[in-house]
Amino acid sequence: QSAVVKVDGSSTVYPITEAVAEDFQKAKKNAVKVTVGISGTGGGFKKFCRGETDISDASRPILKKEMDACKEAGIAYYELPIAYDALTVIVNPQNTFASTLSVADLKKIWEPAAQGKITNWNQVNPSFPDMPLKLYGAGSDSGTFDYFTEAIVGKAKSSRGDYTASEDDNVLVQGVARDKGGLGYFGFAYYVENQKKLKAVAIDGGKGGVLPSPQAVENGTYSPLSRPIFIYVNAKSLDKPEVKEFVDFYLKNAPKLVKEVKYVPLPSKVYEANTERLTKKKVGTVFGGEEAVGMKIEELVHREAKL
Amino acid sequence: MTTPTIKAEAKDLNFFYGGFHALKGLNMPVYEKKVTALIGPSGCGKSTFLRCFNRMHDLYPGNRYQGAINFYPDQTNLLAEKVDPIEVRMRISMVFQKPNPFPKSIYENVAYGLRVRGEKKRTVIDDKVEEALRGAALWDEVKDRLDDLAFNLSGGQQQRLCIARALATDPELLLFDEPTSALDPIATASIEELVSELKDKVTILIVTHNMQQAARVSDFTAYMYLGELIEFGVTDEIFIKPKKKQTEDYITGRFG
Amino acid sequence: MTTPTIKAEAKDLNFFYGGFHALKGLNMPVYEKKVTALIGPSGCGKSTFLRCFNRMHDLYPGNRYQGAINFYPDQTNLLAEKVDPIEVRMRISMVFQKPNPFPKSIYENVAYGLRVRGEKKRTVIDDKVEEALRGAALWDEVKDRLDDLAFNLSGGQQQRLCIARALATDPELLLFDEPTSALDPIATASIEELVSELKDKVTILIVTHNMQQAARVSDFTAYMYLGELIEFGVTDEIFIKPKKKQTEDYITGRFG
Amino acid sequence: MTAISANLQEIRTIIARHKRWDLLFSLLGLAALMIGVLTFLTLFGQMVIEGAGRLSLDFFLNFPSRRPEQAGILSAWVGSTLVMVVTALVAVPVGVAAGVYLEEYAPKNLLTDIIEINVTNLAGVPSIVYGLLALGIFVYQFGFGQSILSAGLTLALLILPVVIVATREAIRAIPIHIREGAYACGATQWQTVRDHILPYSSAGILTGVIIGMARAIGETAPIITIGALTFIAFLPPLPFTGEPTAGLFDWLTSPFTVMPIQMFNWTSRPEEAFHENAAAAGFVLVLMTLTMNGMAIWLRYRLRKNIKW
Amino acid sequence: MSSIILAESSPAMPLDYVSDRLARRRTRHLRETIIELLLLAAALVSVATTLGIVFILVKESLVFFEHVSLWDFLTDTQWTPLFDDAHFGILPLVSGTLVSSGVALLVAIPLGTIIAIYLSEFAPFKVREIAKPFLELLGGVPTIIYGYFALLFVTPLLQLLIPELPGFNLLSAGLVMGIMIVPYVSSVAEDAMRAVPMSLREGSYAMGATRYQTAVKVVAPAAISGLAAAYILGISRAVGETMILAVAAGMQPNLTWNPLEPAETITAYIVQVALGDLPHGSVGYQTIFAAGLTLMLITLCFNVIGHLMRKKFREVY
Ligand SMILES: Nc1ncnc2c1ncn2[C@@H]1O[C@H](COP(=O)(O)OP(=O)(O)OP(=O)(O)O)[C@@H](O)[C@H]1O
Ligand SMILES: Nc1ncnc2c1ncn2[C@@H]1O[C@H](COP(=O)(O)OP(=O)(O)OP(=O)(O)O)[C@@H](O)[C@H]1O
Ligand SMILES: [Mg+2]
Ligand SMILES: [Mg+2]
Ligand SMILES: O=P([O-])([O-])[O-]
Repeated sequence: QSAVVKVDGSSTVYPITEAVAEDFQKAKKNAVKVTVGISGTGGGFKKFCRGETDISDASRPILKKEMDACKEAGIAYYELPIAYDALTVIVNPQNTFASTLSVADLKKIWEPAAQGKITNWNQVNPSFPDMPLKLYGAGSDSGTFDYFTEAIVGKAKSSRGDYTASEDDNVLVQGVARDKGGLGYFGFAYYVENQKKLKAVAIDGGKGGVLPSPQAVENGTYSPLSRPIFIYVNAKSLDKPEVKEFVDFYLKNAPKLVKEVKYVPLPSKVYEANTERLTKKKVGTVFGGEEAVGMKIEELVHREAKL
Repeated sequence: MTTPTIKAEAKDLNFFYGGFHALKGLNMPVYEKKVTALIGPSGCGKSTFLRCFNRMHDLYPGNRYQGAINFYPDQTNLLAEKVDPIEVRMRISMVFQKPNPFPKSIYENVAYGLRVRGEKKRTVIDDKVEEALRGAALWDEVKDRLDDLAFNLSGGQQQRLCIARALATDPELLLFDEPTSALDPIATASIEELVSELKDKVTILIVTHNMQQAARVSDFTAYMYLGELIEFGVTDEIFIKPKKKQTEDYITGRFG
Repeated sequence: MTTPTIKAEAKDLNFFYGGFHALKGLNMPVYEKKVTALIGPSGCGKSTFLRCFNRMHDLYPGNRYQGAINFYPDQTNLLAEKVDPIEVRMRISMVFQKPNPFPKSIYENVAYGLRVRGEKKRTVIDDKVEEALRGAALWDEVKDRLDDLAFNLSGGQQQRLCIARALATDPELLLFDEPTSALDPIATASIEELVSELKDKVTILIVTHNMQQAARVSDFTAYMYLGELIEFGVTDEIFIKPKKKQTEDYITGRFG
Repeated sequence: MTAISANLQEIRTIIARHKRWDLLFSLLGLAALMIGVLTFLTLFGQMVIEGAGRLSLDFFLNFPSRRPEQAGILSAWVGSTLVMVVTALVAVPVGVAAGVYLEEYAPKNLLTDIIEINVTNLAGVPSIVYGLLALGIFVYQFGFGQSILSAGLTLALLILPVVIVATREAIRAIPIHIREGAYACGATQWQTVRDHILPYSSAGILTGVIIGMARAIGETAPIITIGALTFIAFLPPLPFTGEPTAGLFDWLTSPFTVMPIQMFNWTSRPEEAFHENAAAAGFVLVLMTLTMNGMAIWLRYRLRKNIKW
Repeated sequence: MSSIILAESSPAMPLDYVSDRLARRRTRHLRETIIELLLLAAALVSVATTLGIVFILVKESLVFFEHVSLWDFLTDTQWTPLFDDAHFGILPLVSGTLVSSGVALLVAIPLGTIIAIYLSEFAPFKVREIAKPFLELLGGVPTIIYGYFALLFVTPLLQLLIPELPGFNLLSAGLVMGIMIVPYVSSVAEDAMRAVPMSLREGSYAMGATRYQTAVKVVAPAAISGLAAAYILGISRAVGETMILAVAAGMQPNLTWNPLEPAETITAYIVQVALGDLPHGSVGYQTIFAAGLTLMLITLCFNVIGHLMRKKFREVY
């Protein structure tokens, strides 16, 4: 059997890994095979910590339970952030009043206390018209959900429940595009592709409204809704030449390919730091099994990892 | 024997199952308030002939009638294209070889024909059902269990139920296709008795492969062979001195 | 009439369909190389009795035999628990009321019994098939189309095919259950002729509801009524001067 | 005479009234049929219109790609085909055997009742639950891994109830006198089953198998659960080829993807162009189903031609 | 019997060929037994599958019920197991499942029955032979396609009629699911009605009944056990359907009996979590097993009822 690099995990990260895998296979003239699966960040880690995959795509940092599972199986890993996903809050194009929403506004809409109470736009802000508020968001099992709640409500997994949840962001796109009073959030790429049907909301994180854009994400002004996404590499697998080559290829080509699939590349310093991690064999996660919101990614990569 | 009135009459009747010529130029009367028996060896066309009378053949594709069966007193040709088979069947009832009660209660089985005719009044139906069940000599056995499923009756009772069902709509002609061949001898005897009683009220045409039965119950007998009518006459004469050698051979068992 | 040998003999035979007592203490011989006819009104147990001989009832749950059918010369009790029904059926063939050829070629139908016995040699099978088809008077009609489907034969031919299928395995006893009741008169005549010819070679037990047929083809006749054997004797005597009034009534059609 | 004609008049009005119901119901029946047919045509039409632009030979011969115009379904249709082969090879013998057992052998007892309830009950278990089961059993317990074999087995279990039920119905349609004929020839139970029951019920069994397979080929969730891939740019090894040489059955343990997963992935991508790919893939998938159905109808016709009771 | 002198029965004398056949009896018996066991084993595969499913569901559910009391599970009216403020009331999912299945069956049972009656009693031969396989195609379309069909085609259509209908709702998902199930119902029901003996039909026509009367008053009641089987199959299929609801019904655990609202079904929840980001082994992940077990028990109820009903009707014949 020829060499195979096995990747599985998050659907959010999938397009990037797919692009890398495609180009890598071409570059290697098919001497190395790469497979990429989508079983979600959680499903991906399950396989990863059983040693079934070489690399796990993750849209959130590894969690405590998963760290324990990996530890038990004796699996050490490198945590490599590879791009930003800018969570975008969008409304129907006919909505002319809500061009900017503050984090406080969003919290008022999404916090658990809002359930069944905040059902009209004029409850969010008295200057808004009387129009039913319909909400669309990520499924409560997803990394996007965890991150959004943490960033907006202040506590992970803390959200009202009466909104339309879907794993498939296109479903959310359809919902908001058809619903005059709709509001939703999802990955930046879906907004970019559906700009005609949707309108992005500028987020006021305290320093005035900022619309999502690659620049705003890179320079850190689109806060707190830009989140890093990762790949985790099995340390043992990295000893295999084909995996090593693939990861190197990944880090080298990430900036170009990430942009191509409509995500936002990280500052080049971060990719360098990643490479350094690999050479210095710094395994483990820097997040300690928790979601990290609003932290500067550059700081994070220099933190000492723990296992 | 005084000459009875004609209730129905086959005129140059031919019948085809697709390409198969099953009845060949039949001419035969059916007399009012008499029992006419059709006998003949298996496959000679007795059932085919009988089923022409209520247009049962219309249910299957490819069947073709030729000639006429005139029905009196109104002289309708039962087989005419423009005559609605449903109308024919409302005037002419049939009892089949194997008892075929519907999966309903005893009461509903008998009432079926009335309901089909749009009768809604419970009292009318009640009366008719009782009358028909009495006519079929079944009333005493079932009067306390009219809501029971018909399947819970014995074979002979089921067949009498089917007769009651046929009687309930006051048919002008009653067709029987070997009504006892699926029954045991005791049930057979009771059905035969019933047929003899019924002829005061209704005209009967009965197919049987059992010559003894024909001799016992019928006034007239028709002997058929290979789709043709060989001989028709008063039953006693047919059985005692048939005109045709062929008939005699069959009746005495020398046939073949 | 010289005394024939006994081929099989029912001894105090009782049979139960679950709780229904269908055969009641039957005692009756079947003579070798003779035709024995079973007659009686519908439902009297003729088929039930016949099907005891090849243990057909074993196929359905709840059926129970009592007593014995001894089979000679080896005096096996066909009904004994320890006797394998398949072994019984290998020695005793049966022809059913409705022709039931398999949806296979004519050749394969006749060869089936041999194949079941594990015969593999094509030449042996070829010979046996021809012999059986000749025995069933069908060879000339089908010899050029042995690979045709059996369904393409006429009803009478199909029934002769079933006879050939039964003959192909050289049975010691051949059972017929109303073999002509689904056939037209011409086919019936040819089957009757065949039965008469076969009795030189094989013992035959035949059920018929047609007394004329019994009179024509059988050497011995048994009259059954409601599960009991009323009378058994040489056919001519049974038909000319039966000992029992009941038998006479049935035969002369005065029954009921 | 007058009484009779008056009576006739009455009968005729009644008939006319009742016949209106006949007409009404015919129309209703046709309308109901049309709802089904039109739904199908709309679905199919939408896919054709949206996906037609992507249907080319390349679409069938390309592996997935991040560029919609270059992305194809090669690994998907090969995977689907191979998985279906495994499914059929497992579900047909096991399902038919189970159907034969229940119809021909099973005594009327509690065990039989349990098996019967069980079979119908399985028909209603959501497919994702089969996926969870298969993940535990085939992938890990038996160590088949995330392979074509595991997927085929999973789908086989999924369609087993359909095959069993169809087999039983087909067997029940065989007249009792054929069975009696066989036994009367001295055949054993197994000989009767092998020589008669199975050949004569094959048409009905086939229908069930095809209905089941049509369902299996469109399943996504259980296959994802057991770990089918989404990006895979190589095919399972052909027997006796490649470096090092593959064995006869190596393809069974190969990683794979299937049509509905490919389709599912494309529908959930942000780019509109991928949605066209999804429509085209859906079109091909329905076409594959259609081909199977077509084959079944043809085979059924051939098989039935020889059999009329 | 005087004229017949009963022949002396000859002494027992086993013949050669008889003993030859006897010799083969043992191997034959062995072979038959082995085959029967093999067939039984095949039948038991389905039992094993069920046991496997039940085992997995129960095992994981037990862990789940260590964290959540059965009482809460059955009576709490909120299902937010993955939220910070977790509630584990299965009722919203059950209501979603029942309502969507109800809508589907309101479509599938009448349509399926009408089509079955039409095909078996009214339609000309040709129509029947073409229509049946065509309908069966409906059952072979991947359900994800139906999901988008409901979301992008049926819902906007319905919104023309009911303007206040939300973009995700049980109604349109249920309707489309109903259409998907039609072939399951109509095929089985039609087979059952065609199996009704012709003699019953003849009996009805002979009474002067029209086609409609015969079909509705005689044939359908006679085929009732087959019809029940068809309906049970339809119900099972509806309760177990996943993708249509995951796409079009809104994924919103909402304790409602109103089909115009969005809601989540058990299956939709399971597929969402099974393919999502949750760490395996967490309580959140284990909810899917508890939900799955609930679903299995619901279908089991239907099937046992159906089985008993069929048995009862069968006895009648
Ligand atoms: N549906 C059919 N298609 C073609 N031929 C048929 C059909 N029904 C009957 N026949 C043929 O028509 C002839 C007459 O059949 P019919 O049933 O009328 O006979 P019968 O006298 O009633 O016999 P039996 O005593 O067996 O009932 C037979 O040769 C039979 O094979
Ligand atoms: N499977 C069965 N279960 C219960 N009773 C049965 C069964 N088969 C037949 N019987 C009954 O057993 C009795 C004898 O039936 P059998 O079929 O032997 O009659 P027969 O003399 O062959 O009649 P026919 O001339 O109608 O064929 C009948 O009363 C019948 O109702
Ligand atoms: Mg007849
Ligand atoms: Mg009989
Ligand atoms: O698949 P996820 O991106 O939601 O982990």
